[in-house]
Amino acid sequence: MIVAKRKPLTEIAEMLAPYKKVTVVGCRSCVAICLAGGEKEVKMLVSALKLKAKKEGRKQQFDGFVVERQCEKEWVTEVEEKVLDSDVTLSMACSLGAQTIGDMYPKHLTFPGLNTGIFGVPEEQGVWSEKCVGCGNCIIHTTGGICPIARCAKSMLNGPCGGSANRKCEVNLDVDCAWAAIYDRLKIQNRLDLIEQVTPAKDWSTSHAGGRRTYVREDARLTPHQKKGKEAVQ
Amino acid sequence: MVERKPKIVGFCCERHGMDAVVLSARTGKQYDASVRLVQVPCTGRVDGIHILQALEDGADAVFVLGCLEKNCYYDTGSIEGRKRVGYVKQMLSEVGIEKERIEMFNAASSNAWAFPEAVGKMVEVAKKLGPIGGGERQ
Amino acid sequence: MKAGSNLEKVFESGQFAVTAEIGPPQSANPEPLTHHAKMLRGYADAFNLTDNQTAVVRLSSIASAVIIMREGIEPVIQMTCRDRNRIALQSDLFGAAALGVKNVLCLTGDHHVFGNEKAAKGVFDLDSIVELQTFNALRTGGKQLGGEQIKDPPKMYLGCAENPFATPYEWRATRLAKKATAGADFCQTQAIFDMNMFEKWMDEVRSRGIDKNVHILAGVIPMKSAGAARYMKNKVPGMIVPNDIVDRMKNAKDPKEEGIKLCIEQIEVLKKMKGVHGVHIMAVAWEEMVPRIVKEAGLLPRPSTP
Amino acid sequence: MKAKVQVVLCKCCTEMPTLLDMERLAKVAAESDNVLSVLTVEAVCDGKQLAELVNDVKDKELDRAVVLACHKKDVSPAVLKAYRRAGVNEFMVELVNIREEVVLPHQDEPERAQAKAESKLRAALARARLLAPLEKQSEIMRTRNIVVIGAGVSGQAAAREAVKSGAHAILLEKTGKSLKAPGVILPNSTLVGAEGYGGNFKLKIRAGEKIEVLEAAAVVLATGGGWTQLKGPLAKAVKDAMPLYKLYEQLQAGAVPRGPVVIVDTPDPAGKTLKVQDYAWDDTLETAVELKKRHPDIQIWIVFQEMRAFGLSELAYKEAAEMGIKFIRYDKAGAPKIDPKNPTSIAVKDFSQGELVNIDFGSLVFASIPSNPDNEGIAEALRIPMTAEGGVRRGSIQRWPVTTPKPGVFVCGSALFPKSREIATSEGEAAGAMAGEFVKKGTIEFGGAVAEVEQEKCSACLTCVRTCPYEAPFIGKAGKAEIRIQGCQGCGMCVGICPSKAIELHHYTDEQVMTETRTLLGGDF
Repeated sequence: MIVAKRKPLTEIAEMLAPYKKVTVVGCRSCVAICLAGGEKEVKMLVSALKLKAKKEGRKQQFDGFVVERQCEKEWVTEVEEKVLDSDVTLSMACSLGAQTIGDMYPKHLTFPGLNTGIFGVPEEQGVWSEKCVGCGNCIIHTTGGICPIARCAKSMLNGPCGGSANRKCEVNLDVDCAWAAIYDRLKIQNRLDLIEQVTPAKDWSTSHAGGRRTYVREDARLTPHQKKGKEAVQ
Repeated sequence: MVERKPKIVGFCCERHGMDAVVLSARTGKQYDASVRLVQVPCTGRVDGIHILQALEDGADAVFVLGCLEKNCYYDTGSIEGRKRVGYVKQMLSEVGIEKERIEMFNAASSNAWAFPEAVGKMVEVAKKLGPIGGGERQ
Repeated sequence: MKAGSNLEKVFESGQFAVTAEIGPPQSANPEPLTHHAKMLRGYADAFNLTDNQTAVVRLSSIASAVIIMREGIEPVIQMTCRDRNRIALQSDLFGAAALGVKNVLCLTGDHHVFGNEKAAKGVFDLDSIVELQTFNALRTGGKQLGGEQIKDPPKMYLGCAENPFATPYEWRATRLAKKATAGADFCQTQAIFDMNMFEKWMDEVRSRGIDKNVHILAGVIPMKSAGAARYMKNKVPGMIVPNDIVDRMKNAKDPKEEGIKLCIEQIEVLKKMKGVHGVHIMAVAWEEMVPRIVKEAGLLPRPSTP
Repeated sequence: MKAKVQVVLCKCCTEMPTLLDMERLAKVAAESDNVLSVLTVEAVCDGKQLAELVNDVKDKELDRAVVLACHKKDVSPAVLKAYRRAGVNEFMVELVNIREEVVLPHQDEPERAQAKAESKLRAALARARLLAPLEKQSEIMRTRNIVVIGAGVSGQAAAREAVKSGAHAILLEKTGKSLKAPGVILPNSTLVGAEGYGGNFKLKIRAGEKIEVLEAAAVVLATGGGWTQLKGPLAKAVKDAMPLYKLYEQLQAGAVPRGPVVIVDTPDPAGKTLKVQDYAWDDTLETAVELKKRHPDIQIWIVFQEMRAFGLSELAYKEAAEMGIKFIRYDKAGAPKIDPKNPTSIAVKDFSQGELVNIDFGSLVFASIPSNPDNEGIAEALRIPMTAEGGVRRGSIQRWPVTTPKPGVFVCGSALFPKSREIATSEGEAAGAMAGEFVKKGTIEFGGAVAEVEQEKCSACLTCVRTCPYEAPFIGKAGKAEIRIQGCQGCGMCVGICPSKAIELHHYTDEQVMTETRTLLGGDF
């Protein structure tokens, strides 16, 4: 899932300082699950911002709401009034949610309350680690199920580099060396032959390097005939 | 001019926490009358929102009183309570509010001095810091 | 001859090669380079010019190479994948070759978190092995990575680095084999302090015949102090410094002298080791010691310089 | 429906009026919304007065009450029972502790005490208006089986006590030893899995080669110590070194141990120090005395880092010293060492004399008892926590010392940490008796002030599932969290941590807690 974390409140407060009326919108999907932008966080954020305003003697109004999935227009419509009724909307969803609101109401200001970080896995409660970078061309069937692009600091295809000490990454000694892990995994699977040959250069065109990506499922798209109202005309 | 009395709210678990409160009273301990307790079954029930809301509603200081961590009636409840308090402390310091205004205390039910001591500490903090944002002074 | 470099000639003639390292300055001033070039001329067969080593911004390795070539010594340019994508790597290879550089050492590169531009965005489009493969395809068939056929293939002698002391140890010889397959002509190893472990690695390398395809230059570092030994032991990932070496440095009356002595002893051992075709002396910020080490290790005179 | 509240002001005999103005309190109550009746009584714990209150409720058809008296735990059973008879749900009675929270601790500040009492009254009223009746549910225990794991000293004691309550004791003994205990002993058997909750467990038992499912109302863990697991350099150096109980058995069997005998506290003296209570010193001393009595010519040494001889075993210490048993205390720096090449001699630095002592011995005995390695599998099967030392972690002392955090699972003896036979026996008795009492009820009561998930809000993030110590939350068929009500203890940990605010704790809802807080803060200080 998408893992995000709340921006420092100092940064959020600074962003919102010029505005009188702030609507905070959270999301019940990924960011709720990663404890960053669910109803609880929204409520606590609103409360903390109110306290700050009170402390500094400023008149600012904060209201919090939560939608099911902020990255989908239909859900955002539920809070449309609250959004448009404010001077600025603080999105407590991942950047996808913030951009959805922004795209829907282009004249309205929508600011991010979270830093969207990683495609992560909860290793344990409260710990998420990156395991995918969305390169668009998965190869983990050849690397023992471990992604070297996401889990190696240098995204090496022929690792590990010379900095792998005690099976840890030179960049962060708390992080396992992805290639040591790949080696170990393939060894127990008796498939070391997979990495004995040189893995050639990766085709990055399927990743963000190939430009902004759009995935289309033609059979799922509605034809102009199926669309309603203005959309159909377009 | 009458000295302004501090406003303190304590969320107290109904197990060791409340037992310690009762024992302190029964052993004749006296403490500042500025403290108002809200009983919860376990400090693990305390939500950061409760603490923040109490500050919004005018508390100068808020504390949470629970069982000792190794002897919590609900096994791990007071550990949860401590973590919640820690998170709110972090949030408060990010918005420029003194994190000393909130605190977690633990007590055994046989511990008569723990509660008065906690109150003493919180009263000191509340008197030193006063109401958030100045507020109405009496 | 693949590129006809001096280093290549020394290897091909079966002589024990010596290379050393020159760190380009953290400025646009070429003077330190010319100074070192003059000082070291004749004491090694080729000199490595590091490529923003440990991700610290320095004078570019290709420019440095040209500067020392003016002083009549041969460069080995290092080229990392950290700062260049495949376009820049191939373009820089053309550029270097055009300027007369004949040796290139292909590296993935130290991660930028260690350097002085920590906020950088690392490139890592290729890794060192694919870089080798790419350069090899360019020089042998004139074929670019993207498939384009070019007219005048660059002539270049290709090197790689390998660390026998990084985990998983049992994979390290295989990794060198991969580099050999990818096109490496020579290999510089990480600095060796644990001779037993290096010997073990060499056993594996020899048993697989990798030393027949790649000329191995054993890396050595003269240490200035016990602190340096401890630092390398504890702080540099993938470096193993046995306790007895740390102790020896610690107990020495004159640690600098002891460091030089130790380095020379190591070279003596390496000279006799089967499959080791030379040494690479990394006297970081202590380049002035290289002539003495080379001389006292009995490695003089060097075969005639070009 | 509008709340109809009765307010009761208890004078707690004479204590309240000495500090508080009861009339003013009554006035505050009377002037509050929804209050239809205000009564002042001498003592709410007096049955006659309680009856009056209850009649008042009936007469005026009130649906809830706010009672200002003393500590909830002291008054609640009688008061709640009386109200229940009058048709008022027990969760509709708000008990406010004025005695211990206001009167006793603020003796010198009558005015502030009055203000505090008034705001507590107002807050209780605000809370009372938000109360909702809750029904408890019950489930019949399908069996009266109490499964005791381990048929050793503590297990036998547990079985003995358990059957007194009419329960059936079933003892799982991992060895094939013939042992005696009331109830059934299944030899060569152990616990491998468990489903259900206290009162109705379904246990998976491995008996010999077979796996059987056994229903049980309660479980007693009496796994004992890890007798066969002697780890540490001393045990490694001396092949025939033995734990204390072996020496004890030898003595009982009439065998003569090879002298001299050295008893060391632990086989790993230079390692992590065990806590003082982790040694059965009373057994050690008594066994040493017994040995000396039977075989006065055998020299005995007791080598220890710290010793605590409980109660009367202090006498055994004295006796031992008088009989000529030698004691050597060491500290970690001078920990005893044995050269594996010479495994009949131990070297230890005497802490008090500062000398290095070499003792040649015939038998080496260890006083400590390692944790039973079986605990791990059993704790895993029952999903209960363990200590870092490998014992079973016990529940809060308020639930009694022989409980685990899981209701219906009890623990005793060296399964917790090493014990002497005597203490293990009494703990076994306690655990057996508690399990017996638990089973005797015949029904499990649950519900009431427990958690409930509002599924539309749930993101199925598993946070509650991972946090709950009782494994009450689970993801149900709808793909949303649900609370297994039989498991819920009503602590509210899941409620406080739910990122989607999808769980409420009945009787302590956010609204109830925050309204009470707000009302308290709105009053005078």
